[in-house]
Amino acid sequence: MMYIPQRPPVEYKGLSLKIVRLATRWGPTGISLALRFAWGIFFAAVVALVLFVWLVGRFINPLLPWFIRDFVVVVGLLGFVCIVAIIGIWGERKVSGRIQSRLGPMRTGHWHGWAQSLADGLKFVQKEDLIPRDADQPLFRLAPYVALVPAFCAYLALPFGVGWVFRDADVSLLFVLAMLAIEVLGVIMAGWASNSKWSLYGAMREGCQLVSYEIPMGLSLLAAVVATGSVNLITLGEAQSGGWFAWLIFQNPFLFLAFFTYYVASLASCKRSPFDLPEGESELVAGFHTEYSGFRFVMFFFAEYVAMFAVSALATIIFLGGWHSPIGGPSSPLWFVLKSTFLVWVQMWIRWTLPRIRIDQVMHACVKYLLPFTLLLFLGSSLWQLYDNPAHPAFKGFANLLRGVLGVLGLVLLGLYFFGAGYGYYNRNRLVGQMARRHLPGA
Amino acid sequence: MKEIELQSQPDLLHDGEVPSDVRTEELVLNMGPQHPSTHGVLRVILQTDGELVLKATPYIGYLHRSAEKIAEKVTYRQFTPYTDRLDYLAAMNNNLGFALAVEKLGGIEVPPRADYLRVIFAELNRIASHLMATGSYGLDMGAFTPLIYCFREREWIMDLFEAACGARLTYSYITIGGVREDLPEGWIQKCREFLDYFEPKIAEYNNLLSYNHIFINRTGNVGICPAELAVAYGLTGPCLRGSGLAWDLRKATPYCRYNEFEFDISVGRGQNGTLGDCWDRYFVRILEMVQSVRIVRQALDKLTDGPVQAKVPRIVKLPAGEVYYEVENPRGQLGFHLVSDGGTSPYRLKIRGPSFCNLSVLPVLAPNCLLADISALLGSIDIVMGEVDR
Amino acid sequence: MTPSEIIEVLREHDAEAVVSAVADGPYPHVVLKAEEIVTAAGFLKSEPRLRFDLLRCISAIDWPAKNSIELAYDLISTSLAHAFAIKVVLDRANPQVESVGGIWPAAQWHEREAFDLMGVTFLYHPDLRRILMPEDWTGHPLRKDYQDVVEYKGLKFNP
Amino acid sequence: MLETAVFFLFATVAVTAGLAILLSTHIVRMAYWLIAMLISVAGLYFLMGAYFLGVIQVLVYVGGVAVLLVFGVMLTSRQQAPKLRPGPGEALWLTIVAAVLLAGLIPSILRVRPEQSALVAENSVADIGHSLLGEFLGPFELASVLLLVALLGAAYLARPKIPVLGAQQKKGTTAL
Repeated sequence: MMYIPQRPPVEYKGLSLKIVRLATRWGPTGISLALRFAWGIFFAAVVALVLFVWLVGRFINPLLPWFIRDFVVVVGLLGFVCIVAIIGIWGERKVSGRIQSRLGPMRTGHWHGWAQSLADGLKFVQKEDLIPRDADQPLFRLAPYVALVPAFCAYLALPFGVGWVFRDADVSLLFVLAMLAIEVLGVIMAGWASNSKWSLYGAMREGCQLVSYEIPMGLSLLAAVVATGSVNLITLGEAQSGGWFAWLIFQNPFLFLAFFTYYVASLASCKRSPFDLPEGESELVAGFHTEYSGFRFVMFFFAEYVAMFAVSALATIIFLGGWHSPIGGPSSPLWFVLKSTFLVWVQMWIRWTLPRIRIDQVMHACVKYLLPFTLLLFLGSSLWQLYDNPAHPAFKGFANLLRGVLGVLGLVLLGLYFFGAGYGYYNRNRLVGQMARRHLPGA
Repeated sequence: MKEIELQSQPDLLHDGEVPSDVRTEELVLNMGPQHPSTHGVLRVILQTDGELVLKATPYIGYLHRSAEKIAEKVTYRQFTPYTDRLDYLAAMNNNLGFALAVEKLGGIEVPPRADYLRVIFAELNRIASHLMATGSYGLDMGAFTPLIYCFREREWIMDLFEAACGARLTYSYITIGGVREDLPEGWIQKCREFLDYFEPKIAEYNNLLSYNHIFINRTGNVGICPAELAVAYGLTGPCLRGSGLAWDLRKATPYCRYNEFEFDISVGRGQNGTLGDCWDRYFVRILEMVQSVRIVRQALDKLTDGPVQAKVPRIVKLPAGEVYYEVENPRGQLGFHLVSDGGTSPYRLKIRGPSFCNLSVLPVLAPNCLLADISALLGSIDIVMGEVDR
Repeated sequence: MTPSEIIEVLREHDAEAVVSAVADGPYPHVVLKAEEIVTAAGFLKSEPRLRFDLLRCISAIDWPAKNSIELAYDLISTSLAHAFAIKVVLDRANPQVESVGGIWPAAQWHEREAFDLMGVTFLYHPDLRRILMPEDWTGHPLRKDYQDVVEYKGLKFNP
Repeated sequence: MLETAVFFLFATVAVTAGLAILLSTHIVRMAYWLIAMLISVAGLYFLMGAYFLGVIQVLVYVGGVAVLLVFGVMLTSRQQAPKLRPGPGEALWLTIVAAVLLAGLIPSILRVRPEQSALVAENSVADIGHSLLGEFLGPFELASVLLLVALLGAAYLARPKIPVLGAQQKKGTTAL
């Protein structure tokens, strides 16, 4: 017989005994009920949130004192951020499933497993909260908040449309960047406080990667700032009204390239593949969150998706026309959310396609290629502004021609994407192969 | 070799630039036995300076199940299932090696149909094993999708095996004297269907992974193992061929009528780096899958009617004597040193696991790699701990 | 080369070292004197007619009846594609032999395994430790008279 | 009223964090207290309407400098984390230096009249840009030269200390 050392049983007394009894009696029922009606609850919550925000914005707004108004809007934003993370996590799993000729979650909530992340959340809440004995307790507890809260704070200055912003700060672009920069501290704190070497490596990588990539990221954005002369996100967005060809990305070739350098740098700043070295699950076990479990781990997870949407939203506002419709119709926050979601999807697409880069290659790519390149873009964009004015009529014609070409190029790229996606969708039987298809679960 | 020189002169790594009052320390990192990229319960102690690995010492034995001791207690036929569990990703090949060793010592002749079936199953299992290696190597490099694609195809091979012998991982299909059962009806047609489906998929893996720029940068020029080093450390299989040496037991000392088949030995050419780097070792596996498909096609064509089992008694008794027999497994040469004292069970059975020998080169290749290169290196050596620890 | 030719070459080199030779049957091999193993190994590897560069395996075989432990070195040549084996016979009470790790580095792990499971000591081995069993294990499990351990660090095993 | 409350909140955090830096002996904790102090000072800037300054404080000091600081500090050995306690002689010197600095600061603080704080312009970013590249161009360029020197010095200190890296590594790193 094998000898298995026994743990001393946990003794519950007083209030904790009552709680444990209640939880074991009603917990499973509650969870199954919640899951059964999760569909309704979730959508009721979404509808209530939208109604709430609309009502507040339309009618109650002028009647309330400002701090209550602010409180209400912050709660609404928090709800939005949670929905972004929940749908993002579910979407990631569906996207990865489809890319890998799987189906992804299909059961929870009946319709394509839409309630999967809710169920996961419930599971995580119930999990044991483990803190390593030798961890730096206060910092270990604090780290998830330091990671999540700044990512949320970025939304305070992020406009969803004209008037759809919590605070229309003069320096909102810099504010968003600053908040995204604080997030690193949470990760480094987690890595150090865990007192695990793998976590420490994750934190080290995060530190040098993020600090380096902040610079090309900021420089690419500055190229756009030079073109509009403002660091106010609303001004930046409003400068691009009037359809596809008015978007900042098509204004000059430097901005066109700056969009891509920004996107690459933003991948690195969100720790997304191929820059997911801080997590690097095949090298560092799980990197900085190796020792985290339960709800603390969820907070890191949330922070990642919230930041993903934030950087995509920034790219949308600055380069892709923000809340303006590409076809010249009325602008609306829906356009903004749609474009940002598309960019988030591209992030997922990249993640499930590419292998991971090595740390020295990450640094090389930044210091030797991205950084000088974005510096050149910044310089080019500045020079362009110098000549692109009524004083140089000859240049004006050239610039307009180039704008048209870039716009058409963008259209072609988008068209190619949709063509490829459509081709893949309609030929999915042939492409995957009839035999493999029969093997798909649910087929 | 430069690595060995560096290792023996540690003071070279820290020249006088560090001020004397700054005390630097190397970080000792315990990789495994539970680590995602050690492919099982391997434990490697890494001495690192930042991300740079100075020394790697593997510790094995966490999966030691004393297969060699068990062999002395069971009959020859009873040991076949234990061979399944050596390299559990290539159980057919293990069965084949053990069966051939026993047949060599006992002088047992195998009917031709059984020989061809053995080849078909061994090569299909080689494809399955290489698919697993390819996919998990992608995973080691951080690309998740190739793994799922490889599993998608491997599933078909598992289905074919299940149809033939009822098992999906530990087959015990190739037994002493032939194979256990003849093929079920329609199996050959299914197998041909699979081959037709599978061949174009290899191009898909190449597009997705092999020729991916990031992948090449991660694996090319990493963990270079020259042919002399590989031979000296007893590396065999794709690890040896990845170093550019065209050495394949199926050609060198053909068994199971491998001399009747037309196929090429796949070798690394160093086209994406230096000869013998991780990419070469990886790509040899891709090339070998193509060759295996070729062999299976030929074997299906040659398949004759007839019995699939030689007349071997239920309890095999071998004459006193000994034999050393090696076959070309997906991971290298699997050898059985079988000593018989004339009884019904082996007197001594020493198993030479290819992964065991391949792993022994890790301490030589690891120094001066980055931390991430260790998983690239381990993945390209492609060990199965069941075989390392036996 | 055929096994008998290989044996001829070996005898030519050092007739004293060859104790006995088997040229036919399933396992052609020579038995060498244990003291001569390193020189013989060097000869086997460097001799242009032999070129045994790939050490495939080292197997230790326990013979309590003969009061000896045999070590079998299985070799193959990747350039000439011929295989052969050499053997040494050691005293069972105190099995000692020089390591051939300097000639074939592949031998190092095999020798560690033979040390671990059979208790053969390899002289001048750079790193002779147990490899499969825990460092503090007692006994050598593959010996025929090995007694199963009933308890290890508080873990009790079925008899 | 609320503004005063928030001011005192930030001020308390800043002062507490500053004291904690002084009194803490744990080097990593000290770094995090420093970050807390920097963030609350940024909060004070926000409160005063100096958004640009506040944001830059967070972006550069917290997001850049402090991260690098923590990064460096956290690599020190955990068991033998240096216990940072100044000796009596050091303490004396430090007190004198701090006193001199304080003496220099107090008059300039006293010289600020309340109406000057209203000078924070409507469009502060553009104004700061204009004044940096106009009125204060000389000091601005001087500061950038100083930063360049610092950069070169850092590059000199951080140049590769490993003379013979394995050939494989050298080739590998040139990739991408």
